[in-house]
Amino acid sequence: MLYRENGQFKTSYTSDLQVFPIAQDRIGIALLLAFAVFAVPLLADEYMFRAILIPFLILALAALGLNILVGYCGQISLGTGAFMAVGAYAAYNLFVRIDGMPMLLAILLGGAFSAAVGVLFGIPSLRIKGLYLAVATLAAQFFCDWAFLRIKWFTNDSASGSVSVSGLSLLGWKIDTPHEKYLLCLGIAIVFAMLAKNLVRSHIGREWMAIRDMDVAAAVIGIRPVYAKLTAFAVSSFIVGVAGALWGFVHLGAWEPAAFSIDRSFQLLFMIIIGGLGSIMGSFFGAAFIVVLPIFLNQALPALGALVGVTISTAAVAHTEFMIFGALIVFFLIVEPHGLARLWSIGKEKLRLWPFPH
Amino acid sequence: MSADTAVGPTAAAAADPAAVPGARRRRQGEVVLEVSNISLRFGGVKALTDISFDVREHEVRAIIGPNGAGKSSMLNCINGVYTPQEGRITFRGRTFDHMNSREVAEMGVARTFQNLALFKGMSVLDNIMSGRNLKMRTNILQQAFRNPWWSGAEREESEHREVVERIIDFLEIQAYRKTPVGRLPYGLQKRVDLGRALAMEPQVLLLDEPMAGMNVEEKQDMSRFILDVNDEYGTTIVLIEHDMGVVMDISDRVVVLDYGRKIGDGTPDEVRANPDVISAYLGTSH
Amino acid sequence: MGFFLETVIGGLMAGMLYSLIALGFVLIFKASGVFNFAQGAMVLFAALAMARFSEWFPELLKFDSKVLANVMAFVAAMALMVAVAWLIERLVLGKLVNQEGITLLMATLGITYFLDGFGQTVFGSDIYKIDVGLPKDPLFLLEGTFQGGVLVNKEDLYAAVIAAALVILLSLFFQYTSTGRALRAVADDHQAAQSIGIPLDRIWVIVWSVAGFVALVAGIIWGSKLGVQFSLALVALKALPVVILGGLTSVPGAIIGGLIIGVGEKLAEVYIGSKIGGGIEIWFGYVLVLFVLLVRPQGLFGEKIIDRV
Amino acid sequence: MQTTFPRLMLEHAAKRPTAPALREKVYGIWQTTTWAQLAVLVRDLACGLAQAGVRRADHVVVVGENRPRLYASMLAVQSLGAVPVPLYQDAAAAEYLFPARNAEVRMAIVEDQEQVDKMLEVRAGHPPLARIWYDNPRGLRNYAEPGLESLDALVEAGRAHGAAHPGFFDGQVQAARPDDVAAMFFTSGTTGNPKGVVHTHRTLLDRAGAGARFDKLTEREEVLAYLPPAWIGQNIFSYAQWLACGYVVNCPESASTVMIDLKEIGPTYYFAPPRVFEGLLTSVTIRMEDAGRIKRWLFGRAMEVARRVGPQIMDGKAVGLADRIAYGLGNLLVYGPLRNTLGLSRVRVAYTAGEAIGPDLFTFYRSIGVNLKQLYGSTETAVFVCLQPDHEVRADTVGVPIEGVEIRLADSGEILVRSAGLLKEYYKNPEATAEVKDAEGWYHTGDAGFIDAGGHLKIIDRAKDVGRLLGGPNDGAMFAPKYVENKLKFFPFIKEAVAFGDRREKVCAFVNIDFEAVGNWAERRNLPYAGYVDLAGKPEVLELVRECVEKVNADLAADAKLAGSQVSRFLVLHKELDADDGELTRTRKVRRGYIGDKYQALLDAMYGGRTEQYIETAVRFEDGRTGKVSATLKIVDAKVLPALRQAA
Repeated sequence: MLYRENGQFKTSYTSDLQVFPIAQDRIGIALLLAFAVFAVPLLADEYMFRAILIPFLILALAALGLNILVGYCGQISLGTGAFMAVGAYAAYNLFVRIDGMPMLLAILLGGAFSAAVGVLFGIPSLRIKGLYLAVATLAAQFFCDWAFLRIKWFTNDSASGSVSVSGLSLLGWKIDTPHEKYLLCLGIAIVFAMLAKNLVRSHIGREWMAIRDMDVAAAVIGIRPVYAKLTAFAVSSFIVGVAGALWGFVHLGAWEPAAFSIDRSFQLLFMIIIGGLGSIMGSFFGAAFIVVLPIFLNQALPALGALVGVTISTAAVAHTEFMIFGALIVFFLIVEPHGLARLWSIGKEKLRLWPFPH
Repeated sequence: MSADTAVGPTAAAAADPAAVPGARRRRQGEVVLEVSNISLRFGGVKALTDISFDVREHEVRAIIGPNGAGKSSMLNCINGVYTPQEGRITFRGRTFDHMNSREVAEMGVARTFQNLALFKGMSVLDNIMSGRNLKMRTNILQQAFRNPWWSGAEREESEHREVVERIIDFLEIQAYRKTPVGRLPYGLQKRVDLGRALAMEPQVLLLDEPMAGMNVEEKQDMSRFILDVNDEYGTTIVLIEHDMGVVMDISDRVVVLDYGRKIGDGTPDEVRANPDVISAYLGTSH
Repeated sequence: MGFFLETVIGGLMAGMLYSLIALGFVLIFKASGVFNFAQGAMVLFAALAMARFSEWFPELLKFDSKVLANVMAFVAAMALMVAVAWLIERLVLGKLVNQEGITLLMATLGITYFLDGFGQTVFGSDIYKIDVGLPKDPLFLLEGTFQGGVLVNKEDLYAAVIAAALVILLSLFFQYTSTGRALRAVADDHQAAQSIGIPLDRIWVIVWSVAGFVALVAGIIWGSKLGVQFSLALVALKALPVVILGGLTSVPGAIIGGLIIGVGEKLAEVYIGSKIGGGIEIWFGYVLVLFVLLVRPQGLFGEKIIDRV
Repeated sequence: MQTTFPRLMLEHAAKRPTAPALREKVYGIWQTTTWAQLAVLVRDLACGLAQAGVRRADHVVVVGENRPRLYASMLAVQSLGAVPVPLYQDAAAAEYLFPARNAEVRMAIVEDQEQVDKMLEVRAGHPPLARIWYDNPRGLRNYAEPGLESLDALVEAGRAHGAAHPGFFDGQVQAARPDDVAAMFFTSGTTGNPKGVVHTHRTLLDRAGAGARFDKLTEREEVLAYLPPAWIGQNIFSYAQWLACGYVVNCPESASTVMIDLKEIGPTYYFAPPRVFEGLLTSVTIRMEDAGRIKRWLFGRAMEVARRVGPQIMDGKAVGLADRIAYGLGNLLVYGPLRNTLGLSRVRVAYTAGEAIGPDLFTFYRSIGVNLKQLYGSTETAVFVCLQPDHEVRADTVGVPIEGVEIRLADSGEILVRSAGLLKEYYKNPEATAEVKDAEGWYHTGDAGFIDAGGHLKIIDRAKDVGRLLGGPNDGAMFAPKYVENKLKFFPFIKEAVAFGDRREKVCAFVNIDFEAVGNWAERRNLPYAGYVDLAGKPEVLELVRECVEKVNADLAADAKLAGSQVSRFLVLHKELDADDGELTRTRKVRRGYIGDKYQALLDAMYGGRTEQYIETAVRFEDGRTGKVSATLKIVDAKVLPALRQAA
């Protein structure tokens, strides 16, 4: 309905290859970003930042990473939490052990370590497929849980086993207020979203999808499964690792291995299922959904209970949350395997064809 | 006359099998691909037994046989999907006792698949683009940081896009460029499959039942495309078909398989005359 | 030496229980190609049901015969598991036929969450006891051979026996009953099975019920051992590597895998773990499996996969 | 206009070298040819042709879709003072033979293999056709025929030749005079051989310029060239006016993508015959039928508003505030998006011509904000005779005579036109030329019509078909069967109509119902029917048709000159008029005379005042079998109104 595409013809491949070939989309995304950068800080309060916006951005980033592996390359992973942990602890150690280590660099290097570990645990994916691989990634999960709990060196021998960082700053810019943290996360999220988008629309991205859709055909046209899968693991775990580091540094500040348990892995998996497998945008949708839903339930359910005169315990809320997530996963897998992102693109198509249905 | 009734090049250029092969045979070169004494087993099951034949440059070489004669297995051996227990494959002088898909692709052998093996999640364009992967040089970083202003990756994309567009034009699927392959009718998906193979600029093109499940016009179009590929790019073509009719029209030499054994080899006429072939084809011949 | 044996035996006991849960996985995978991540949740759910029913029935019906309570609870719990199986087939699997393994796996993840949430909503989320009268007292074997002998927990012994019995039972069921054969047929080829008139949906309900039954037994044993609590669901995670090790499709595989990992992790814990901070049971099985897979991608007893093009 | 096409092209190239002249969607993107590049291409082609032996006044056939290099070829031919002869690309080889011989064609420039094959056939019957060049080499690799070459080769040769003879090209272009022949268009006459209509640079450019000034066209217009270049309409809009104004002509990627390309380009100046607009509208209706209830409701409401106030707003008339708001809303929600999906968002001026266009169809486009207008003209008049000025648009007129046109009505009612744009002659056919162009230079259009009160020309019929009533109340009144039939056919329920009345005292008509439309109508009223014959005989249907007829009568009554042509009696035929039964021409025009004879019985019954008549007719089915259909047809009387205004 909002689209007026007449006259938007492409005279070069570059213009046809744009991420947003349609002018109206470019305007839309620009407005959205402007809103996120300038308007949100004015509107949001501390709680908003801490409880919703920052977790949303970081988890979206992690989901984005996972989506590259699962959604684009079709390699299931139940060990995302582990890779986040690697990122977090690696960054932590670099940050506290090497003095003068810039935070951002530490975080990125954390990602690098995570990428390395990712590749390590990705190696089985060359021999084994699907379900078997899922178990391999679980191995990563449990091993890392254990390692960061039991191997004191990683936690810098802290007695409690929990670690903490402070005094974050970026090129002299001190980052302590939630507002600043939000902007940091936003910036990183946007940059990585762009890089990821570039990858998936370039030939490496096509190789990943080829492996996902039909690996034999992919091999026959000369794609090396080894390379495709391992790069997917590397890129994915890199982003996940960075997200992990941010989660520790920026969101938690002080954390224990439990912060990256298997539940985290599942949570991220759910994000991309609900948000949309194989969609950058979807990762953000999914994250938003799963971050907001519990908060919503925590508000809504007791209120609802109050209406009918039942008091609903927090435990009950937690369990309902479980049930709703479970049900939603199944629902999406059955009804819309491509998640919210697909709904979004369908809606967009409809707007373009408006008033016609198809 | 209005926009919708204009006649594109499609209508006229109906292939004239009678004339063209003659033109081709003149250009036929020496042996490029030689298969000798291939035997393949799955567990106890014998898929292929002691198969030998050769393929000459620029020719259209058909492998025919009833369903289950081991035709597809033969292709799968040639391009490294299966590893035969015995036998050798010689390609341009280099001999292998088993092929590796990547190597085969690098040596310039492309193929299409019997039951479509397209990348369902991608558009027509991306499917064909993926056929260019061997020719793409930029590394991950370059791709991650690609942009319209200063980027090798972007330039590379555009260059290969143009090649791909020529193929799209050649196969007359301009109208479906950005459609997800899944949504295309079967006949068009077959074309995309062919397009993906062509994108590799192959010297040898293996076609696995390119006309299976097509109606008459679709078969005609497909034969035309195959012949055009063979003429325009001089590509050597090895195609599998169980439908004898079409094959005999467009191929120069034919190998006949039955129950994993070779029962005939020669020009279409010779093969037609071959008693074993006739008996093997009784009932199934089209 | 005695200590070593003790460890091994302990391992075998634990292994038997892993096998029991692994069995659930294998059954379902064989019959419906679903890698049932929810097996653990089913164990928890069944155990919860068993535990609470055995409390509720006496209260409701005003009787205090433990045996009766347990029997009734068992029957009720079993019925519940069948219902669950039926619902899963109706609402989930039935709608995901011919989907890829990954999708189905994720679906069972969904089921896991749902069951966990549902179970705790209905039955509560505290720690409950199951007491089916398994003796708790220890038992000393081979006291003659080594001084001090080998300490074995009687409960484990019983459990192991039950598990073993169940395993044998199921193998027989698969071998000799018509349903069992039907199940195998389905496992080998859905279309074919359907074409010879085996009703897939019913088969699946049956399989999931059987899996539910296995889960119930496992739940009772673990429950009476550790008490019924959320952590039970995690026991299933221990069983995953067992399945993979044995090969997704092989019943004996599940058993042998279970024993190998059971023994292996105990030994590792005792002899390696102690040196590197302990608690390595959590991952030992997985890492072991990882290496096995690198050698045999289809696990010890699984069938080889050939790609047809 | 003291200039020629090549000179105009060179002027644009000099003034705006980097401005786009042509765009063609090739390999997925719109590849642009600037005026400078075009000039170079034309120069090379011209030199090549000259070297190949093209001399002044030679005829060179050009056949193919709209392709930049074919346009350039026409320019090249013209630069040499030779004459491009565009032919319809979808015609059969046999149809090329006459033009080729008639114009002594020795060379042809064609698009692709398809056309090459046809030209080779032509050569078999017309050996002088020595040289053939093709634009697209696909599939031609193995062709060994003598004189067959690719355009690339021609360009190469030309470049060399041009280098060898600097100044040759410019010399040739300068040598060309405005009164030299610029192009020849073959019109397929209804009978006999086609006639080659000869136009000079002056005639074409005079009209092109007049048209451009009339609609204030600029070099910023975008045009999509998708109609056959051999048709003068296409030639004027995307060749003559292109060069006159210097705007951009866009060539679609392939026949199958025209709609997509239209949407991408979004032309600002658009021309299409009614058929195309009708097709578009049908697709709109069909696609809307699948829409959800709410959407359909919204669409329906919006279209109501549009029908009510859209045209007025288009015509710049004052409309109530409420309506303005409603329309604005509709424009936001429906018309705007609709124009966008149809590719008409940017249209500033759109024309239709060639045949009468139904009022509903016409007003639909105007009501959704597309400035669709009608024009009157023909190959012989270089199209532009009458155009509808913005704000003065009506469905049943074709506009006012524009700059440089004089119009006179012969006593017969035939329209005579005089302008600087008239054809020079019919090639090698002086008597035909004399028939249509008299001593004072009036061109006899063969159309009957008149200028209405508003000064707009109204076409009513082919002059030869216009008859007179004999006896009865309006003795001697003009009778325009086609006009009446068209008015009837504009009703969706009426598929065909045949009106009689020449040399009779009143007008009677046969009507063919539109089986589908009436069928649906019947179902909505759950009115059961067995088949066509049954449906056609239903009293309800006859009633329905009567309403239509009386609406037409009311319409005709409003017009003094035509009041006499009101239909007083009609019947609904029991079978569909069919070309296979010789009742229609292959182009679906009714053969009134033949039908009159065939259904004599019915005619007699109608004029004999009977109320019904039994008839039995032989029919030929698709599969060639023949059979009989018989029925007793009711003859219905329709109300006839007195003429409103007395004839002036």
